Amino acid sequence: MADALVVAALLLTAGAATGVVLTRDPGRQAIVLSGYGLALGVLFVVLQAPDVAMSQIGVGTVVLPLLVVLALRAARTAGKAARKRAAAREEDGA
Amino acid sequence: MSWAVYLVPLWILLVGVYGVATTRDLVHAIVCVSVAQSSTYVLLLLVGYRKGGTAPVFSDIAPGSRPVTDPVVQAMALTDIVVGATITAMLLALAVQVAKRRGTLDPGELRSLESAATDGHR
Amino acid sequence: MILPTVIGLPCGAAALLAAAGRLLPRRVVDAFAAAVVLALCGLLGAVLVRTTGGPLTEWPGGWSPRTGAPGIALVADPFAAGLALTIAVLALASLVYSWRFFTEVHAAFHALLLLFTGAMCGFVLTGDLFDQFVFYELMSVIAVVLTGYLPEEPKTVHGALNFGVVASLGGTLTLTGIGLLYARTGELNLLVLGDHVGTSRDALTTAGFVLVATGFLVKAAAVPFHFWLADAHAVAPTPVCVLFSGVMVELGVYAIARLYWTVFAHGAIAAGRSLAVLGALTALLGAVMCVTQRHIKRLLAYSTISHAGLLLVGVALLDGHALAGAACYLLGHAGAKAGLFLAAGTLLNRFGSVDEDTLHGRGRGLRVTAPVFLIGGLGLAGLPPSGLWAGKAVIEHAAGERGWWWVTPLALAVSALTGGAVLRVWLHVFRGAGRPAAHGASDEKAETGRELPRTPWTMTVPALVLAAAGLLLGLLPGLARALTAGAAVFTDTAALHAAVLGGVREPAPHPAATPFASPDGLALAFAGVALAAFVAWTGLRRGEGRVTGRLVRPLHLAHSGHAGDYAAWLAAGTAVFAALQLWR
Amino acid sequence: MTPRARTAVFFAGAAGIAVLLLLALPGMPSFGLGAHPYGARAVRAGTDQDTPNIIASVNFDQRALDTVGEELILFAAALGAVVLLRAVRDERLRAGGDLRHGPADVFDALRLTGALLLPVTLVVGAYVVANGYSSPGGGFQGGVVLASALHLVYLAGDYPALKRLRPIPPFEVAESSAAALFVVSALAAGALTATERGARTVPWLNAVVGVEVACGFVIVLARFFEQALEIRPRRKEAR
Repeated sequence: MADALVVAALLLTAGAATGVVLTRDPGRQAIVLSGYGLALGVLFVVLQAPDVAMSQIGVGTVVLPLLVVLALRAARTAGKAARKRAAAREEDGA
Repeated sequence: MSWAVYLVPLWILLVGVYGVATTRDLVHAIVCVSVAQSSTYVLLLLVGYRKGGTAPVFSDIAPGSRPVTDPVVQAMALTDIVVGATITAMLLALAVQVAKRRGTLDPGELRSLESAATDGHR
Repeated sequence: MILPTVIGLPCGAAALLAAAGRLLPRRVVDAFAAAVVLALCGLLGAVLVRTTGGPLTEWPGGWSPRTGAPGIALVADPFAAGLALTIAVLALASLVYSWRFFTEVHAAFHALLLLFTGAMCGFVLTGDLFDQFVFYELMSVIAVVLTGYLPEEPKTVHGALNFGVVASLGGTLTLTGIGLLYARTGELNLLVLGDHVGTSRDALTTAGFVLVATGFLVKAAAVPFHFWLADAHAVAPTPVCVLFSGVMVELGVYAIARLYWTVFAHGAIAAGRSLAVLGALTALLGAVMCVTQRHIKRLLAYSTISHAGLLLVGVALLDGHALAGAACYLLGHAGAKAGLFLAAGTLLNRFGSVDEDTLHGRGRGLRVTAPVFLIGGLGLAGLPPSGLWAGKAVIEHAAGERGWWWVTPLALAVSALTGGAVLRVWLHVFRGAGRPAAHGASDEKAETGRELPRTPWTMTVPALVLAAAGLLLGLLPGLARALTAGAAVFTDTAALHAAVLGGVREPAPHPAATPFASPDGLALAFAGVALAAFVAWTGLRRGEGRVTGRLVRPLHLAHSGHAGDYAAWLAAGTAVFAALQLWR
Repeated sequence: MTPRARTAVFFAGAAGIAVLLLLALPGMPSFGLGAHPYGARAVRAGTDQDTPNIIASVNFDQRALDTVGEELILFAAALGAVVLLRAVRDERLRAGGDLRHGPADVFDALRLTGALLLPVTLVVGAYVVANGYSSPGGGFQGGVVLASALHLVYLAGDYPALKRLRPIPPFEVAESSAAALFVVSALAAGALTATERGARTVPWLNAVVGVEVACGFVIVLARFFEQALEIRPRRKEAR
């Protein structure tokens, strides 16, 4: 019975990993990454590794997606400012 | 046939590198790098698993009473999770600065900007 | 207790510096960091002297196999101690060089540099495969942060990002290989792994070797994993480039040699051919790209790739004498390349540019930097008595015995093209020879915040000392004997096994010293230098119309700076290396 | 390369890696039945040191050098966040005053649960760090829980409240000194033999790692929050 559980958890993890990669929009990808972190945490519990599961859930499900969302927010606002400045410079130049 | 379980970490590794190779956004590529790195946790813990074994923590069971999974593998996976998180954090910090300086996160556009600038490398 | 101190001293000092850096004035931070690295040099000198009585081994925590418990071994044999000492000396030179600048963030630069030194010493001294991976990742994180140290430059952060992506994927492949080897043997200590791997030549052992070696090849910038190096070097601060090119790239080659001779030395893996093919390709491509560069730091980066390729060929011969030659080659290259990078940094800080065309004839007044470029160029070209010449002679001799006829022409081409490129820069920038170029827009900025009117001694003296050391290495008495003895200890797995696991330390055997100064080697060396001068002269004469034939254009386009390209090349390179390894 | 060429090169490489591993994987021990000599020795050594959580014993006692390396990686990341995400010449930090006050625009139920969960999570994090040597958990896991718990204040309250709760300089000094303390004590513990050390060092090293991981992740997150919410290009001079 335990092996069936392991195989199920493995397939869930492989599916979640493929989902993370195929989600092209980084915003949505952060959410799928959080789901993938949880799937890994479940797999590690099934593989009798509680310490690793706690660390994975703490890091992979909470901290990493938070970092990605914050980086995206900073990148988007900075990107708009950079493009605005570039446009302003072209007008001065033109 | 029971080595087939090791195909899953191989699949996660190749999918991760596929994501980096075909990316159109650097933040997407960085998340794919962390997915590729997570394939090593799965491989290590699959190697350390023992049929019928429990976690190697003897707070409630007497040592030696039950087979346990391999603790060294779990220590390696723990170290690797923190390593993966910190490298992803550094790459995200650099991606923010690239967006700030260049206004775009698409490697294709970045490449045209770069090669125009380094014409000194004719 | 001396080996853990070698790792703990720089890293602990870095942490203290970061904690107190905000309060300390600038002078105290500089002095403290330099004092710590100086103490490290002394410590490593003592370790090197003690290794003559046999390899030093320490098991932190007392967990050695004799007590039947798992633990990590720290092993210092002559080569490891010598390489660690080289790391410390180069770190001292870059700390003295950066005495003046990077004032923006309080003590962060010094803390990172100390941490980088500690990480590299840890990588060299550890005898445990997973511990090597941990220090590999520590080096990668610090190198990425140091490369992106000036984030206001657009190209800096892009180069650092590409470097981080490739280094992280390389680390992932290494750990996958470690997972396979651990599944097969259930051990992590390099020598114990070697016992369990024994002579089994099955696919799992080969896959383990290929994946672990690929991670080290990424660090050693072998083709096609080398794309990150030129991007990182062109943008990294000068003191960081000194450590990158001087020793970090060579650590990859050292790690492969250590992996082969401890784990796969019992004949399990025929690694010679595949490493030789990759090394030769790297040497050739690096040399061709080097001679077609106008950006001086990028030119020096490709020269490092080329010489690292030649080092890989030296290791691929899998022979004690060739290894002694490779060690001498590494030391000579570290001196010459460190001096050249410091000189290039001086140009950047004086004139705000490292573009050869912009600097045409402007370097005449620099009385110290000009000779450094000349000495470095001649060193790279293999002028006797440089370390590169001595090492190359031994490698060619060993290759001749093995019947690898192509090594001598390859070495000649590498020294001619790389030495020629640097001599061309010397003629163009410092002697004002050749036509001044029409344009030369270069948007680099001086690292010291503003262009220095006069170059302080802290920038010129380290460059001169290192370049001169690289050039005069061949004259060092007893160098040949010491390197041969070190190579003998490195390649004698049984003695290392007895020393590390059994605790039986006996002094290294004294085999016949390798012939460094053979007469036919001298004739070849002078031919190489003449060829380098010819390359420099032709490079100048044609000025703009440099040979940008069909061959070179696709090469430049391949170095695209696109992270996706680098990941695709990484996968393709692993497949090629695996195919070479599996094909009997 | 063109995107199509890049994908082609990747698939060639991926096929090569797949073939390499498909040849190798049948040689692996079958799942769950592999021999673990190293693991068995680690269990015996852990029980001799009477540390119930063998993973904590491996991490902080038998293979302490790995954990020293890993702590230095986290310390380097905290330094890297300071270096890479600092406000450079052409940027300025928005003055505290004009930061948006008032709770984040999320519905009240989420804010309420955030406020209720904050103390509970902090206690759980402290528990996980404290009992790391005897039950599953330890310095890393507890530190991560503490670091993410601290940011519930942003959910329940607002960003200025979060900034007041965790001023950055003390956290940076705490993180650096915890890293220095850990390196020194781990290597000093390494100098003692197993019997002299007994089980005293593992809980102590666990606590130091807990402090460092918590402060490290708080610093990294703080720098990212700063970049996302505070740093704006200088409006005056158009670059």
